[in-house]
Amino acid sequence: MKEELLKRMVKGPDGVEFEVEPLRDYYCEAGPTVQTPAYTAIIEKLFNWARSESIWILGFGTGCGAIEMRPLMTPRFDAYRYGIQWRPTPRQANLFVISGYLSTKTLKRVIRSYEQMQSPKYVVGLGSCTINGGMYWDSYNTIKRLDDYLPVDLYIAGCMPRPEALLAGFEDLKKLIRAGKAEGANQYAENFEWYKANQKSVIHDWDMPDYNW
Amino acid sequence: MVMQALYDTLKPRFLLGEFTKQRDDLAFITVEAVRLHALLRHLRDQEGFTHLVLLTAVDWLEDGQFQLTYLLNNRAKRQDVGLRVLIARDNATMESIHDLWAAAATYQRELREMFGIDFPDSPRLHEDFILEGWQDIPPYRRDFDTLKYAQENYRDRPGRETRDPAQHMKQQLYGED
Amino acid sequence: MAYQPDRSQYPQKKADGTLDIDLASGKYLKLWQGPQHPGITGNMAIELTVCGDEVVEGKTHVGYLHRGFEKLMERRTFMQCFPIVCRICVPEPDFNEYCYAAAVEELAGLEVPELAHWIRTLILEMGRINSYLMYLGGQAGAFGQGVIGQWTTYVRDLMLDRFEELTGARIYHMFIIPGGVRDNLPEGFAARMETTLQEIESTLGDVERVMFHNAVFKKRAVGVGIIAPELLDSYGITGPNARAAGVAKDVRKDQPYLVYPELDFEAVTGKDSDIYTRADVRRRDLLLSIDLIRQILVKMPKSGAVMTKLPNVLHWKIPRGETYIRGECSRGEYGYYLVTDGSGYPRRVNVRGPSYTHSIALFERLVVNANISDVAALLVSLHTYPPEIER
Amino acid sequence: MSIRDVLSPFTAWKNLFRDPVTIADPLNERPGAARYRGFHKNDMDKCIGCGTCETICQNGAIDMLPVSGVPAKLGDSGLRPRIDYGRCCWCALCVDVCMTGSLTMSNEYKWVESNPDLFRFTPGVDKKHWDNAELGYQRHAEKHLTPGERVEMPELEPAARIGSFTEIVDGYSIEQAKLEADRCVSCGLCIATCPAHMAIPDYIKAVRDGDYERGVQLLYETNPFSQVCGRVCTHRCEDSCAARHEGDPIAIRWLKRHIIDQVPQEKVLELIGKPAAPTGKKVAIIGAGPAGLTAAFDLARKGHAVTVFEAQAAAGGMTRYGIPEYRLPYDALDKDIAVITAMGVDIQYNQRVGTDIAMQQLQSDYDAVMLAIGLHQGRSTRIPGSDHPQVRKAVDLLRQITTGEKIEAPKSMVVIGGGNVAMDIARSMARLQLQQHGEIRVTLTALEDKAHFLADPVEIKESLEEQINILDSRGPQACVIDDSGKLLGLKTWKVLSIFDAERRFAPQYDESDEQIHEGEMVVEAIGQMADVSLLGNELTEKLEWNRGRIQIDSNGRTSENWLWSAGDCVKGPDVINAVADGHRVAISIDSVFTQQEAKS
Amino acid sequence: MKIPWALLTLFIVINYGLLMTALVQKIGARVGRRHGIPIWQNYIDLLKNYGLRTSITHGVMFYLGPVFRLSGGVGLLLFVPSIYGSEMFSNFSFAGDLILALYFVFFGTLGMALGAAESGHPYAAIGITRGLSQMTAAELPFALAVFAVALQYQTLSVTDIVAAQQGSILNWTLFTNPFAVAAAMLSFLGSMMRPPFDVVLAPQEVPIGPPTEYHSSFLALMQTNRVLFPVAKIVIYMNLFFGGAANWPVFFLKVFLIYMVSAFVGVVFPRFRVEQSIRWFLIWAVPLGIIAVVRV
Repeated sequence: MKEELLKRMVKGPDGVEFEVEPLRDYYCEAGPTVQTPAYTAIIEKLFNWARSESIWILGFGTGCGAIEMRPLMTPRFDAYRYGIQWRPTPRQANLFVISGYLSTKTLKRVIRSYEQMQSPKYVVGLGSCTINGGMYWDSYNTIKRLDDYLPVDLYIAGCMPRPEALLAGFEDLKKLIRAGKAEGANQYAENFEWYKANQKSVIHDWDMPDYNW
Repeated sequence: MVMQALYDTLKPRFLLGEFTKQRDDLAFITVEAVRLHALLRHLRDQEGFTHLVLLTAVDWLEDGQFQLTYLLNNRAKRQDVGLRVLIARDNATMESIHDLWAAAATYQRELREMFGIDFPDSPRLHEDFILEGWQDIPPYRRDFDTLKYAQENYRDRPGRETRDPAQHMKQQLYGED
Repeated sequence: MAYQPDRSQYPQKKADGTLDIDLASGKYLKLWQGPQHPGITGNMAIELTVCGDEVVEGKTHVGYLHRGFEKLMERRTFMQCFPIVCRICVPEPDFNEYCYAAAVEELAGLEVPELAHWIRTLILEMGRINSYLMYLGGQAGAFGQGVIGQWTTYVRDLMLDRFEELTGARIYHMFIIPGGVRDNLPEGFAARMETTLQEIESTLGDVERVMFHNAVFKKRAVGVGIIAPELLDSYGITGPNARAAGVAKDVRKDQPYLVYPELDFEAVTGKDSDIYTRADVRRRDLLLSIDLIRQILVKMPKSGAVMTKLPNVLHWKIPRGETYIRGECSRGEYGYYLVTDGSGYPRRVNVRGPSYTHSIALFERLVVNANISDVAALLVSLHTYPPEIER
Repeated sequence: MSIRDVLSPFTAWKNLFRDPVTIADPLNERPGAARYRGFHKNDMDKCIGCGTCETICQNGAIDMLPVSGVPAKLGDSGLRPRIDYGRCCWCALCVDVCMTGSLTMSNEYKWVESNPDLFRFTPGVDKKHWDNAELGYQRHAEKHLTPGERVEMPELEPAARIGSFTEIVDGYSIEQAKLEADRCVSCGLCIATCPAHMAIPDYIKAVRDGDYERGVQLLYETNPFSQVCGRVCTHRCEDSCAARHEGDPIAIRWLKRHIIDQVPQEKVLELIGKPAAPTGKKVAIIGAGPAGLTAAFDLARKGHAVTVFEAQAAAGGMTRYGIPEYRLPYDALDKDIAVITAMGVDIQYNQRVGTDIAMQQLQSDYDAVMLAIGLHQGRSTRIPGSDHPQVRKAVDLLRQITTGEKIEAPKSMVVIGGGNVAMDIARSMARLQLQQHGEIRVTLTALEDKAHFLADPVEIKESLEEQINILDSRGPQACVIDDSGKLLGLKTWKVLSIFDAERRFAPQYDESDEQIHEGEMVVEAIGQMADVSLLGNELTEKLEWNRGRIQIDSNGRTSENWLWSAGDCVKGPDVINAVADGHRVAISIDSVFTQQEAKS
Repeated sequence: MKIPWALLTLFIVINYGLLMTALVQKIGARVGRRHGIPIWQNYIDLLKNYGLRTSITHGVMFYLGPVFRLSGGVGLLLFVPSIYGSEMFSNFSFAGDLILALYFVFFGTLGMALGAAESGHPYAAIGITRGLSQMTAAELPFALAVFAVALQYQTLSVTDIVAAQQGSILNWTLFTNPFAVAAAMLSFLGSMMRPPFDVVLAPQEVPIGPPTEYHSSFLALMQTNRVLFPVAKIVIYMNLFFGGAANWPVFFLKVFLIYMVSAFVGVVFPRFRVEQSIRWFLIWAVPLGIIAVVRV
């Protein structure tokens, strides 16, 4: 574990010493809970429609596929007209596009970013690498199955998928959201122990709290 | 030809080993580890090989040796020379050259992490570079089996099976296995 | 009246040369930019220690994209390595294909047909244009001028259409195969390419007017992030980063490969070595690439074999040897060091990506005393593609 | 900073008055380019399931799996590639390497699923909407990844070879063999096709590696007749070779010969090793042909005492007495036999069972008896005049040539038959004609048309080169004999069809197209049969028969539990089949012995 | 009786703001050669953010930040008359409303500062320090301009200032006191969070500054404010410098045009560093403001 995460005494600018325990002090200690639809069916439907028509993607290019996000957000394909925008902070994003392979080092950051997103949140896996390891199936540093570590709503085939395929994927995602079937966040909360065990089995220096929200 | 001449002049002074001409503008020379630093300095300051193109290692597991390759470029004369240094694989250690080329420190960090070669005094040598929390033997060593590691650590999606055409045919056509 | 920051709070150097930074003192703030950070070029991170608005120490963290290519290639046959190499650098994958193919051909003793050389050069120049277009958008974007990125990404997409019809893929072309290239140009390619080039030129005109002749851009970019010429050798600096410092370092001229000896051009240089000059050198280099493509399409043979006869690639063995192949990619010197041992698999492949030195050693040096606002732009101006660092 | 730098950026606003460049309907408006490497297609009719795509795929994305409705058959493993789009990288190496060109790519690229397990599919079997896409990546017209042309086998020119019985084929040099072996894709389709299931890809790999000793070991695992099979095998393996589809099949037979050519005889013996300790069991084998000697070799290595009874003065059976020397030199054959006898096999020459020694005696003296008598009696056409003394059987003539009897070659002759034996006798007689008369006048008439000749295409090609006059679709009707009793030739009619609707032999002729082929001699080469008189009446009665041949089970055992039979006499003529039979019988006999041991 | 009318004003302005900002985004997108978001996209985004199921809090101030910000916007709007001469839409304007308005302009930012600081994110902290310093520098010329206008018309009532500009277009402050308007417009550029003065949000540097940690309904509140506050601010500009609006159509048009000024500059320029922008205001805008005051 990194030194700055250990429990220790520090001296403030004013000269007063105090104890900090970063993992307890800075982070939440409550586990995730299942968030059932809070409203009557018709309102939930309206919200689902709004969620489907306003998809904010987290601007985190985890792998190769990120390069096709740029054409997507620019004149040629202009995803904005479909209600798709990007957000630089996970707090405001609803959709996490895992753009291909994940090294264990990135996986750690991806988990943190994912957990900081607000429910309902969605994950789309791009390309072979997220499905079954892709061309890095024998690499010591990349995971093979994304759904072992995060709940995934959709996969788009390709290496890497073109912007058109991404748009097709987003259209499908919208249908899922509207049908109320994109409940990955709840799935994550329900099987939290299982996901954590999987994550910890591949991230060898687990120096972060279990709850990152 | 020019490379050969350079080799011939430097050979007695630095006790150079084998000379391999790969192209007109590229040759490899084997050097003893202890003479490398002086030779590099000479090549950089006197012979115009000012650009360190790369520094990397090759694992000759069978011989119990690491080959370190220092590739230098002389832009004015349009020549490259690769210096091969063979060092023992066990407790591999090599003199650092970050004092000659600042960028070499990065290469040396990578070699320490990926091959387990130590470069004493090289800056930030022991910080994690590419890997994070790596517990196995350094991955670029030949005796590290990446496929085995991947199979042990990352689950495959089940449902895959395959048949060998020859075996399958024998079975189908002759009922043999 | 240049702004003089108050340096009294600065950390002292310790005996081993590192800075004595006591975070608990509250004088310094540790800032992570990345890997989830829009200002970072791709998936990497920089760890900044700042004092006020000024960076006192910066460290580049890489490895988020590490897939272990060099290891994976050791367990793939020579032909099986061909599809995987291009993944080492996403925005300009063709240099991997070329360097790898040329290294294999040299060690296996294969002669590549003339036409294949021309098509390879064409593809490399097309890739360079794409890479520079992405860079221009990124550089303007790092300063908050999003509209440039919109335009350049659009024309880059037009070039991707040309790539698609020529190679059969948009991003990972997998076209420069050991032994030659996969196919000849499609029918009518030159005409469509000319239309695309004209569109790119017209967009570049707009870019020049809006980005380069822009008071605010100049204010931000001129005199910032200067690379002193004496650093070039020590830090292994190549490509536009070196050329902007006035040194005409260009592999295409210095050690010409493919058909560059038959093309008529001069290396593009600048002299101020700041962010603005680097951007300008790249813009002019882009125009040069357009010119080179026009020359290639005129001078190249129109028909002929595109590939040499290969042995059975399923069990292709190459005798023991080692070689290094380099090319001038949009970021600088790209090279492959290939060692074979007589078996059917490479013994060792080492990829020299220019970002390796630019974005770690050099960046860590340049970022000291930079303003936080300039960090992203500085990193972009070195033209960093992280996957080629960690591979 | 100039005023220009302040104003110039505003020129960007001109775009407000230009149309956006956005694609209106990117989901439907954008088909992939003509060369686009999209999702896979597979032509089920072309695919042979060789698995080369699986071999080259660096992602391990391809599995070879059986598909309902596609049975395994010769030259088609019945497997089809299933692609995992959780692995694929669309590099199209599988398309480039595909041996038949069946695997291609469409220009379709959109596929979205919630369930990741659905991304595995068998192109061509699992119906997809892009199965009929016209555009998409195809292999370049010149196949690049595997060489398609066979290395030419150096051989004697027709002019040089016709005058003697010297072997025609020289054999590959090491360089040539390596190049030829390099072409093999190691798919193994040939293994099941070979009756003896020889480890063909493995020994070809041994050639590639230059490891001939391992090659010899591999050969002897399944076949003690490497010299013979390396020359005259019917090489059905080459018919199922995957390389055949886009070029020449691998010269498997020549590579086998090349291996055995490279290793000296003593080394071969050393590599095979010594037989096991004696078991005390005795086996009698009737007939020293490939089947008998293969079984003898196997049994002897297991330590059983084997005695072979051979009616002729030399071993080899049909390989010696049926195949001309220019195709299989006797010393090559002798080398194979020497290896077998070195295992302790005792061959009793000139011992005709039934005449010199009785069957009953073998039954009582030995623990097991194997009958491998081959097919040494020629069949007759039974056309009018076929009882004339100058109407001869091919097998008899060939045997006479081998034993060195003096044969008066006729000035002109006609051969009836279109198989390999017909070619052999025609070419042998042609050589004799040239030696005795200085010119060749041999006519060969076959029932089949050229496209359906039973003989090996190489044989036909070489026969033509050697000036044999080959006539197809001719049905023999009568041997023309003049009043003085002298044979003038053969009368034939044009054949319209050979088989009837039920595939029964019922030739139809065009009687108007009649020809008389001149010949002082007519040789019938239309098939052989076994001489089973040695069995004696009692045994013949007891045995079960099947269409004129002794009934055997899959292990080669007859209805009598002490008697096994194998080779041409039960399976029809084919060296490699005989070898395979020999192995099977040897295994069967050995396992019976083991059971007996276990009981006692 | 004012409250229902004030709520109606609020309703109209919020809807107008949602549509107008979307329209300006679309215009900006056209410069980038694309179509951009659908015109109703802001409504959907707002609805979605209110409809998110979870939210994380970092403390009381984190809650109050957006509330302060929105109340700053609402207050600014409601203490300045929207439609000149209309009893219904004159809101809560009173004699000294100009001073109150100036206070409200700053109020939201201060609230935001407290909330963002509570979120504990270093980027939020950096963003807000930048925001406050730049804001201060940008408000200075505006304050000078307002001072000049107040001096010119000898009143602190916005309604009176509008009244003084009626009659002819040449009566607008724009023509009667161009230096004040120039100084104010430069300040306006600085307060609109658009390039070259958007270093506060700068996604490439401090993604995205103060609102980094805000999400769900907090963010929705801030979004509401982001459509409301600029309009409210522009209403002041319109009233002070551009003759106010006598009816809703004129109101819509003038607000749109003034808003477009910031977009017109913002789309084509990169951003200044914070100390560059402060210096820029001091060098270019403040002297204009001083001239304006001096001239009066």
